[in-house]
Amino acid sequence: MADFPVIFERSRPGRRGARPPAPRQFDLEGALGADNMRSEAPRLPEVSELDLVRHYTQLAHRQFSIDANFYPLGSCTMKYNPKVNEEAARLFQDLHPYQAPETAQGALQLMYELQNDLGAITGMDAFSLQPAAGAHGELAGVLMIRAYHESRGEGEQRRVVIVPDSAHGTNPATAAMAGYEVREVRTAASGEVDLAAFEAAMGPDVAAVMLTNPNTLGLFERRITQLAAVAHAAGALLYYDGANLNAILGRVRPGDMGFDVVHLNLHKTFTTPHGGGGPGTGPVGVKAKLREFLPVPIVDKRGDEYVLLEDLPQSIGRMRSHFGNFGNLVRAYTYIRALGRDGLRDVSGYAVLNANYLKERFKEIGFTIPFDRTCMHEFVAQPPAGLKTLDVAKALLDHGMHPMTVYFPLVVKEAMMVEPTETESLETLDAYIEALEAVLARAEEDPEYLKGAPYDTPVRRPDEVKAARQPVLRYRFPAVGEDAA
Amino acid sequence: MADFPVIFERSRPGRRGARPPAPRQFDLEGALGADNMRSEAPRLPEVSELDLVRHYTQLAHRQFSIDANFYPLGSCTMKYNPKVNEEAARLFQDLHPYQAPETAQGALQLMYELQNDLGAITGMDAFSLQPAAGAHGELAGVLMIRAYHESRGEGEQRRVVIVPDSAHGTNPATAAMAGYEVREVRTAASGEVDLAAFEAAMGPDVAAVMLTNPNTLGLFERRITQLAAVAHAAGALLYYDGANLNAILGRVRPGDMGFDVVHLNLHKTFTTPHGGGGPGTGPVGVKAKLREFLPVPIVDKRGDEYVLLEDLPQSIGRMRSHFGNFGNLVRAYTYIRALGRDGLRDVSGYAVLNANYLKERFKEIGFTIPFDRTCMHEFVAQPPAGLKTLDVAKALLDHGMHPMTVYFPLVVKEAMMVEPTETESLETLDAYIEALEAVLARAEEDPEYLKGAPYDTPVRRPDEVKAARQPVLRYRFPAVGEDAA
Amino acid sequence: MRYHPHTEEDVRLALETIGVSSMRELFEDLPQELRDPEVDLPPGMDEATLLDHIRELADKNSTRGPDFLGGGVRRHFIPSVTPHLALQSEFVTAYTPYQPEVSQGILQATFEYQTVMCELTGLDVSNASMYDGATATAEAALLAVRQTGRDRVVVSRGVHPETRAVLRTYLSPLGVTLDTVDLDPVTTPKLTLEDDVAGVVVQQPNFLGYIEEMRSLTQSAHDAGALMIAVVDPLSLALLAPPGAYGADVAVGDGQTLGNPASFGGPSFGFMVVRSELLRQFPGRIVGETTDVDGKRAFVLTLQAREQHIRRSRAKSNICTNHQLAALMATVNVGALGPQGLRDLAAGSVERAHALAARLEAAGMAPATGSRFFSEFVLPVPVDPQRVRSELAGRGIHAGVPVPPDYGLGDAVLLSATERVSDADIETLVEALQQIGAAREVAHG
Amino acid sequence: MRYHPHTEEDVRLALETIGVSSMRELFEDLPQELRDPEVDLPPGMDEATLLDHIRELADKNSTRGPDFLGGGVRRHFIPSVTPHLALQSEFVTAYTPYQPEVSQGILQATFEYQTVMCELTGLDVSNASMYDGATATAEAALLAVRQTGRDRVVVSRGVHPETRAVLRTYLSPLGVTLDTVDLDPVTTPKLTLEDDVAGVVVQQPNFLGYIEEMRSLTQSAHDAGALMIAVVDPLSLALLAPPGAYGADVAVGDGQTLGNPASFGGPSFGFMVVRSELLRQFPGRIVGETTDVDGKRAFVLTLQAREQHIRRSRAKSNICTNHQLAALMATVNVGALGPQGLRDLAAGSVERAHALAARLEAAGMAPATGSRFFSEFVLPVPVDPQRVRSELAGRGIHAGVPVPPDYGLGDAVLLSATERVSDADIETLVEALQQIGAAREVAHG
Ligand SMILES: Cc1ncc(COP(=O)(O)O)c(C=O)c1O
Ligand SMILES: Cc1ncc(COP(=O)(O)O)c(C=O)c1O
Repeated sequence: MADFPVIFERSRPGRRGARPPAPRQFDLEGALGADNMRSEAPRLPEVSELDLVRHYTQLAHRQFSIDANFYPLGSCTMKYNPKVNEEAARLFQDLHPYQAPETAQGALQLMYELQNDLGAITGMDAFSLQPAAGAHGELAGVLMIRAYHESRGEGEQRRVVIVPDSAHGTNPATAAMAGYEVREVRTAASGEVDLAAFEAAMGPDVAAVMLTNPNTLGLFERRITQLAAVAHAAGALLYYDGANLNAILGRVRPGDMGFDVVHLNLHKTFTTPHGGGGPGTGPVGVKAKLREFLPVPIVDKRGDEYVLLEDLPQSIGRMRSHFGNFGNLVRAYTYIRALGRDGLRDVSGYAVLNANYLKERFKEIGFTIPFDRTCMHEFVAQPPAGLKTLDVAKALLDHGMHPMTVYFPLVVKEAMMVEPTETESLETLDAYIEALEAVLARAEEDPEYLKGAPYDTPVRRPDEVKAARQPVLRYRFPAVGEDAA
Repeated sequence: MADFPVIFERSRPGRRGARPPAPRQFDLEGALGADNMRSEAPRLPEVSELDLVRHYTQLAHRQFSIDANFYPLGSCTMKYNPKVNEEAARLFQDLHPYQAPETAQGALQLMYELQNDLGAITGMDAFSLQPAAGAHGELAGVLMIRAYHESRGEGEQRRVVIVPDSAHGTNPATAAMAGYEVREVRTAASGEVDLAAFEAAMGPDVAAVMLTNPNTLGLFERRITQLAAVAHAAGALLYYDGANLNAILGRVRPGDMGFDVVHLNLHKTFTTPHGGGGPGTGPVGVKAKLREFLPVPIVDKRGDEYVLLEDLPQSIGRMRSHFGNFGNLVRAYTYIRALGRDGLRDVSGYAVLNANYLKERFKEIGFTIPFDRTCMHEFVAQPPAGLKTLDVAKALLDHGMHPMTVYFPLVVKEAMMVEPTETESLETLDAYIEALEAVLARAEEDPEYLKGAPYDTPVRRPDEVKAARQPVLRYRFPAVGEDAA
Repeated sequence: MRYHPHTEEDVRLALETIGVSSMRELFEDLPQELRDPEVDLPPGMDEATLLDHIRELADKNSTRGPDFLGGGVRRHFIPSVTPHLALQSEFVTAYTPYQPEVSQGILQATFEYQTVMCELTGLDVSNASMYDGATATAEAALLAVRQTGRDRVVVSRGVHPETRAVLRTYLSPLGVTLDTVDLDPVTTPKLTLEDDVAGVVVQQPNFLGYIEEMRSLTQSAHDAGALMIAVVDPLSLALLAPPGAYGADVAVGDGQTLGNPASFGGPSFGFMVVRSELLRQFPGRIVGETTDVDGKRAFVLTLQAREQHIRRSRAKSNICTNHQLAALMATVNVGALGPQGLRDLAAGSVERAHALAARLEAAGMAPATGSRFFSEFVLPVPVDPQRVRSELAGRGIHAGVPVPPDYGLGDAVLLSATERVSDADIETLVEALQQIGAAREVAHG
Repeated sequence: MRYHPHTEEDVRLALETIGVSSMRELFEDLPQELRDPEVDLPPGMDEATLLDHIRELADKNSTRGPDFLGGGVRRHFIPSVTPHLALQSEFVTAYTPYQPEVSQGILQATFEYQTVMCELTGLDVSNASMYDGATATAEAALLAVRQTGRDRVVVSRGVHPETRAVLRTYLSPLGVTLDTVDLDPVTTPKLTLEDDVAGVVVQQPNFLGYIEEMRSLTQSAHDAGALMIAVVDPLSLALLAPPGAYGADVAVGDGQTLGNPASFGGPSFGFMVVRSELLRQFPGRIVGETTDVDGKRAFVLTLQAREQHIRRSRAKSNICTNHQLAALMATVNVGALGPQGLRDLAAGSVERAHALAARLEAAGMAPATGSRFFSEFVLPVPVDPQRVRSELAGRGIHAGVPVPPDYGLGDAVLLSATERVSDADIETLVEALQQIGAAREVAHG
C-alpha cells in the first residue's frame, strides 16, 4: 500500500479550486512598492475542489473522535458535544469584534449571563471570559495573585507557588511563566496532598497553592478546608485548577471550599469540542478581593445596555486579543442553559457513577487500583503484572476504542487514567471491558502479540525516536527533476 | 468480529435522546376517541444522543461516496456535488408550500428562472419542474404525448412506444405505466439504432420513440435527424431521455435534434446529490405544440409578480404534490448560474475528454471496447478473456475505488459501463488504471484471488440468493426472554 | 466557477493519449449544422457573487413568525442532531447501493427505516421509499388494480386534493375508473361498494384534519373484496391506531412530518407498507438481511425481479431513483426522538390545536369542532380564504390554507398547530383574525 | 435537556456493581457542611425552546450591510467547502493526537499546516498553532529573551494596541522591560538600539494599515544582536515580502484572515514560525514526519521535551491545548483557494481600499494616504470616532474602528476593505460620512 499523500503531493501547477471575485486592474507595485513585495509565489497546494474534498474526507476517516469512538481520556472529560451547540454558535459567527457595541448587544448579553452563570456554578464573585485555554486561565489567575500580593506590598516577599507532585504539567509551567519558583509537595498514601508536607512547605514566601480537586488521581481532597486554612493563615492564596470540575458540578463549589481563584475548561466540563487539540476556553473567576485585578475586557450592564469595560486601573491587563474565544462561549452558554441547575447536578452524579462502575469492572478483570476507594469522575489503574500500559493501550486501538490517558499522573507507575464521563452508557463501558479482556487473553496466549499491536490501524507504532532525532517538520518539495512520489 | 449492531439492538427501554417541548396536560382519549388510538407503543429505538451519533457516524464510515471515493458509475454521472449548492438550499429549507405566494416570491422567481434556463439549455419551449426523478419525468413526458395524440383523435390508434434494446429499464417500464405497448428496435453493429429496423418498426400505431443520445453505449446517434424525420413523418413524437445530457451540454440541443419532449436528471447533469438513491429531480421540457399539456403547477410571471398556474384545462394534471423537489431546484439553479453559458459548455468538453482518455487507457491494459470509436461522456468495455466483470468489480473495492456500472447495457456481454465525469483529474483516472492492472496481475498469479475478492471491506460477497429466497425485510425483535444479540 | 480540474498540460496529455488534436474533434459525431447553438444564459459567477445573488432571492421569502400552516406539511421541531447525522457527505454523495460491500451504511439505514415504518403502520413489509405521499398513494392504487384484476378505485374526498389529482393522472391512462365519495363519521360511517372495486383509499386524519371511522370503512372494502389503502400521517401514528390494527392492506403517506424540513414542499419522501401477501405486486426497492461469505450479517437490495432494470416493461413500477436520503433523515430523527419524543410531538400538536379551537370559539369565531380532529381543523371565514391568508401574512402570521371549493364548505381555511405554537402565537392569530373581520361577521352570520 | 443515557435500571445495576445504595453515597468524601449548595441558575430547557432563546439573542446583533471593519479581523470570502471539510465531526470531536495510530487525520493536517505557514513566511519551522496573534507575539518576545539572555524588548507602536497590551501582561512579571517606539518610514526608517535588547517587534502592515521598512528595521535589530520579530497578516503574504526574505528571525501573527469567521474576535489562531536555530527555545506543539513499523510514512507529535507535560516548570511555555481546529480551517481554506486564490483575495482588498481612499479624497475628505498602505488606512474625522462608528452603524454600515489616542492622530477612524466591497458599498459609506459631517468639516479644517 502506498503512503497516504499529503495535499502538496496532489498539487498540479495551475490547477484551481474555489475562485474569489477576480480583482480589478490595479498597479500593485505602484501602490505597495516593488521591493516590499514577494519575488516568488509560495508553494501552496493547487488542487481541484473535488480532490480537496477527497483528501480531507479520507483524512477524517483516519482519525478517532468522540463521535465515532469511545474516548475515555483521563483528565480530558471527553463527553458528548451536543450538536445544538454548533447550531447556536453558527448564529453568531459573522460578528466583528470592532462593530459598534449597540449592534452586538445580544452577544454582550450572552457573555454577561455566562459570567454570572459561571460565578453561580463555582461560587466565585466575578469572572473574566478572556483566557483561551486552561493553561491560559492558569496564567491569568496566577498573575492576578501576583498583582494582589504586589498591591499589598508583598510582591517581593512571596516568590513561591506550591503544587502537588500529582499536578498537571501546566501548573508548574504556569507558575514559572508568572515568575514564580515552584515548590512541590508529595502525595500521601491516601492519594491526597500530604498535610504534614504541605504545612512544612507553607511559609511567608508562598504566594499561592495550585490544587486540582478532585485531584489527578480522581480522588477528592478530603482535607481541602484544612489546606485552605493553612494557606490563608500564611497569607497565600488558593488556586483551583478547574479541569476536574465535572466531578463536583452542583455538589460542592470551589468558592465554598476556600479557593480564591479558579479557571474552568469549557472544552471539558462544558462541552465545547476539543477540535483535535483546541481551541479551548479557560475563563477565570475570583473572590471579591481579587475582582479589581481581573483581565480586561469585562462585560458589565448599565441600565439595559451591555458594555465592555476596557480599562480597569488595577487589572493585570489583557491576556489576549478581543473578548476570548467567543464561539465557544456561545457553545458553553447553550449547554448550561440546556441543562439548567438540576441538569448540571446530574452531570456530576452520572459521571461519578460511571467512573466507579468502570473502576469495579477494571478490578474484576485484573487491573490494579493503586488508591482504591470511591473515586470521583475518573480513576487511575495499573495493568496486570508484567504488562506495559503502552502495549495494552495500543492493543485497544484494534477494537475501535481509544485508550485512556497513559503515564499520567507521574506519581503512579504505568498509570492508566480513565475518565468515562456521564454521557456514556453502561453498554459502552462493558464493551470497553470486553475489549480489555480480549487483549489480556490474547497476551496470555501469545506474549509477542502485545508488542506488535495495533495491527488494523492506518499506521502502526510510528518511530518517535526517529521523528525527534531527524526532525522533518514540514513537507519537503522534490527538487526539480526528482519525482514527487 | 461481532456483527455491526442495528439501531434497535442499541435500544434500552426508557432511554432518551432529544426531547421536544413537554406537552401540556390534555385529555387525548377524550379528544381523539379511545378506540381511534393505538393500544401499544411502536417499538422504536430508545437511545441516547451520543449512541445515535456513534451509530450513524460509524455507518457513514461503512459507505463509499463521491466525496471519499472515485465512483465512475456509467449512466449515473457521479460528478462532484459542489458544497455551495448545499449552502444555497439551506437558505430556503423552512419555506412552507402553502404560505401566501407573496411571502415566497424569491422561491417562485428561482423556479421561473430555472424553467427558462433549462429551456435555453435543451432548446425546448417550456418546462415543468414537477417530476421527482428521471423515471417520473419519463412518465410525465409520455403522458403528455398521450394527451397530445388524444387531443388529435389518435389516442386509440397509437398504442406503441418504440425503445432501443440498449435503453434503460425505466423507458419500457414507463411506456407500460402510461398504457402503451413496447416495441424494441435492435442496435446495429455501429452501436447505434439500426435505421432499417427502426423504419420497419415505425408505423401509424406508434405514439412515441424514446431515445437516449448519446445512447447507453456512450455513442452519439449520428443519424438522429433522420430518425426524427422518420418518426415525425409517421406522426410519432420523439422523446429524449436526458440522463446523458452531460455529454452534449452547450454542444447540441435535444430541441434542435428534433426531440419533442425531454426529461433531465438534475441529480446527474446538474449536481444535485444522489443521496444514496435519491431524491432526484426530473423536470420535463416540451416544444410549443405540447405546452398546454404540461403538468401543473407551472410558475409564470405577471408583471413583477411570480404566480403558480394550477389549472390549465389541457394539462395532464399533477404528477406529485406541491412544486417538485424544490430543494434540488435551488441546487441545480445555483450550479447553472455558477457555471454560466461557457462553464456548462466546458462540462461536456472535459467529460468527453476524460471518457476518451480513460477508454484508451482501458485498451492499453487489455480491456476490450466492443464499439470502439470516439465515445462521448462514457464508454462500455469488457474484461480480458476469461475474467468475469463481477469479479473484477469486486476486486476493485479493495483499492478504495468504486466499480463502474456492470452488466448494463444488456446488449453487451459482461458489460462494464464507465463514466468518469469532468470533475475527475487525470491522476485519479490513472490511479483507477493502476488498480485495475494490479487486479489483473493478481488474477494472473492466483486465479482463486478474484473469486474471493473483496477482502478488506466491512462485508464480503453477501449471499443475495439467500436474501431473496428467505426474505428478512425488517428487524425481528427477539421474543421476550431471548437475547437481543 | 469551474469544477473540472484540467490544466492546459492535462488537456495536452489527454488529447495526445487519445490521438486527436483538439477537443472539438471529439464532437465530430454531432450533426455539423446543429453544433454549438447560441444558449441564452448569463455568464458564470464566482462563489461570493453567486451566494449574494442567492441570498437576495432568499430575502424575498419570509418564514418566521407564528405558524399555523398544515395541509400535510408541518414544521415540527427537528433536533439539530438529525440533519447533522443524516447529511454526512458519505450518505449524501453515495449512489443507489448496488455494491453492498461498500454500501452497508445506506443499506443498513434503509433496513432500519423499513423496520420503523413497519412498527408505525403495524404492517409487514415496507419498501425503501417512494417520491412522496401522493405518488405512493397512486402506486398503491395500481397495486390494488394488479392484485385484484379490477379496474375501479374509490377514493374519499377526505384524501388530500393533490393526492386525488395524482391518482387521476396515474389511473386514467390505464383505463381505471376513479370514484370520489364523501364520508361522514355520522352519516357515512361505512360504504356499500360494487364488486368491481379494486381498492378503497381513505386518509386518516383526513385532509381537513378530522378522524375517519377506519375500522368500518376497512370492513366495507373487504366486504367487496377490495383492498383497503390507508393514507396516514406517520407522526399521527404515535397516537392513532396503526393501519395494521384496523386491517388495512396498504399504508401509504408522506414522511415530511417525521423530520424533513418543509422545503417549499419537497423533497420529503413517500412511504408504502403492505401485508406480506402483497409482496409479489409491491413496487420499489427493498433491502433485505442476509449473511456474507464469513457468516457476518449483511444487507443487500433484494427481490429486484419486481423492478424495471430487470423486468423492464413488465416491472411493477418504473420507479428507480427514490427518496432515500429523506427516508434516512426520518430514520435518524425517529432514533433521536424515540417513541416518547414522537408521542410528545404528536400529543403537543393535538393539545395546541384544541387550545386554538377553544380560543377561537371564545373569541366569537366558529371553528368546525363538531367531529373529532387531530391537530388541524376548519375555520369558516366571511371573505375569500386566499385574502385571509394574505392579510395574515401581511401581519407576519403564516396561517390559513384555503379549503378547496369541492368540499362545499364555502369560504373556509384550515388551521393547524404543532407543539411549537405558543399561547402568544394563538393570541396574535386570534387578534389578527378579528382585525380582518373574520370573527365579527361569523359571529353575526 | 439531559445528555446522559442512564435509565433507572442502569442506575440500579451500577450502584449494585459498585456496592453502594445511592448516588449520594458516592459523594461522601465531600465536606458535609459544603455539600449541595444553592446554585442560582434557571431550570433547563428543551432544545426547541433553547434555540428560540439563542435566536432571540442573535437577533439583537446585526452583521449585514456594507463592511469596512478591519483592525486585524476581516470578513473575506470563505468558500463553502472550507467549513464543510474542516468541521467534519471526526476532526471537531477529537482530542490532541496523543495516539498517532488513530490520529493521522489531525497529525497530517497539522503537518500540512506547518508547511503552509513556512511557505507563507519564508521561515523554517512552524509550530502547530498558538491561541491568537497577540499571545503568539508575546511568546515570541519570551523566546527572544530566552535565546539572547537579555531583558529588554522593543515594540513599535505600529503593533496592534491589543498585542502590545498582551506583551505587557506577559513580560512584566518576568521583569522584562518593554519599550515602545514610534516608527516612520521617512523619519525613522531604522532604529538605534542598546545591546541589552532581546528582540524588536514590528508589525507589517502596521495596525493603521501602512507598510513598514522591514529590511532596514531588521538590520537595526541584528546590528544590536537582537532578534527581529515580524508580526504579519498571513493573507498579506500572498503579495508582501515574507519575513524570511528580509531576514526576520521569527514571524508571528493571527490566522483569522486565512479562512476563519470573525466570530466576534475568537476563536481564530496564532501562528509562530522561526529559523531552525531557534528550535530549542520554540514553544508549543510540533508535528513531525517519521515511518511506522511497516516503513509507511506516519506523523507524530515530536520534540515534546520542550513542553509542559515533560519539562514542567522548565518548559518553554505552559501552552497545552492550542487552536488546532482553527489552524485546520486555514489549511483547508488555503487548499481550497490555492496560491492564485489567496493572491486574488489580497490584491482585490488592496485595490478596493485604494479605490475607497481615492473616492473619499474626491468627496472632500482627507484620508491619510501619504505613505504606502495595504488594505486599510486612517481617516481623520471631526467628531468622536466612537460616535462616527455608531452613526454609521445606525445607517446599517459597519465601519470606523476608532484610532486609539496614543497614536496622537486626534479624532480618526480606520477604514478597511476586502475583495467583497462593491462600488455601491463605497458610495453608501461616502454618502453616510458626508451626512454625519465627517466630510465637510474636514474639508474646511
Ligand atoms: C488537570 C489539568 N490542568 C490543566 C490542563 C490544561 O488545560 P488546557 O489544555 O486547556 O491548557 C489540563 C488539560 O489537559 C488538565 O487536565
Ligand atoms: C439512461 C437512464 N434513463 C433513465 C434513468 C432513470 O432516472 P431515475 O433513476 O432518476 O428515475 C436513468 C438512471 O439511472 C438512466 O441512466
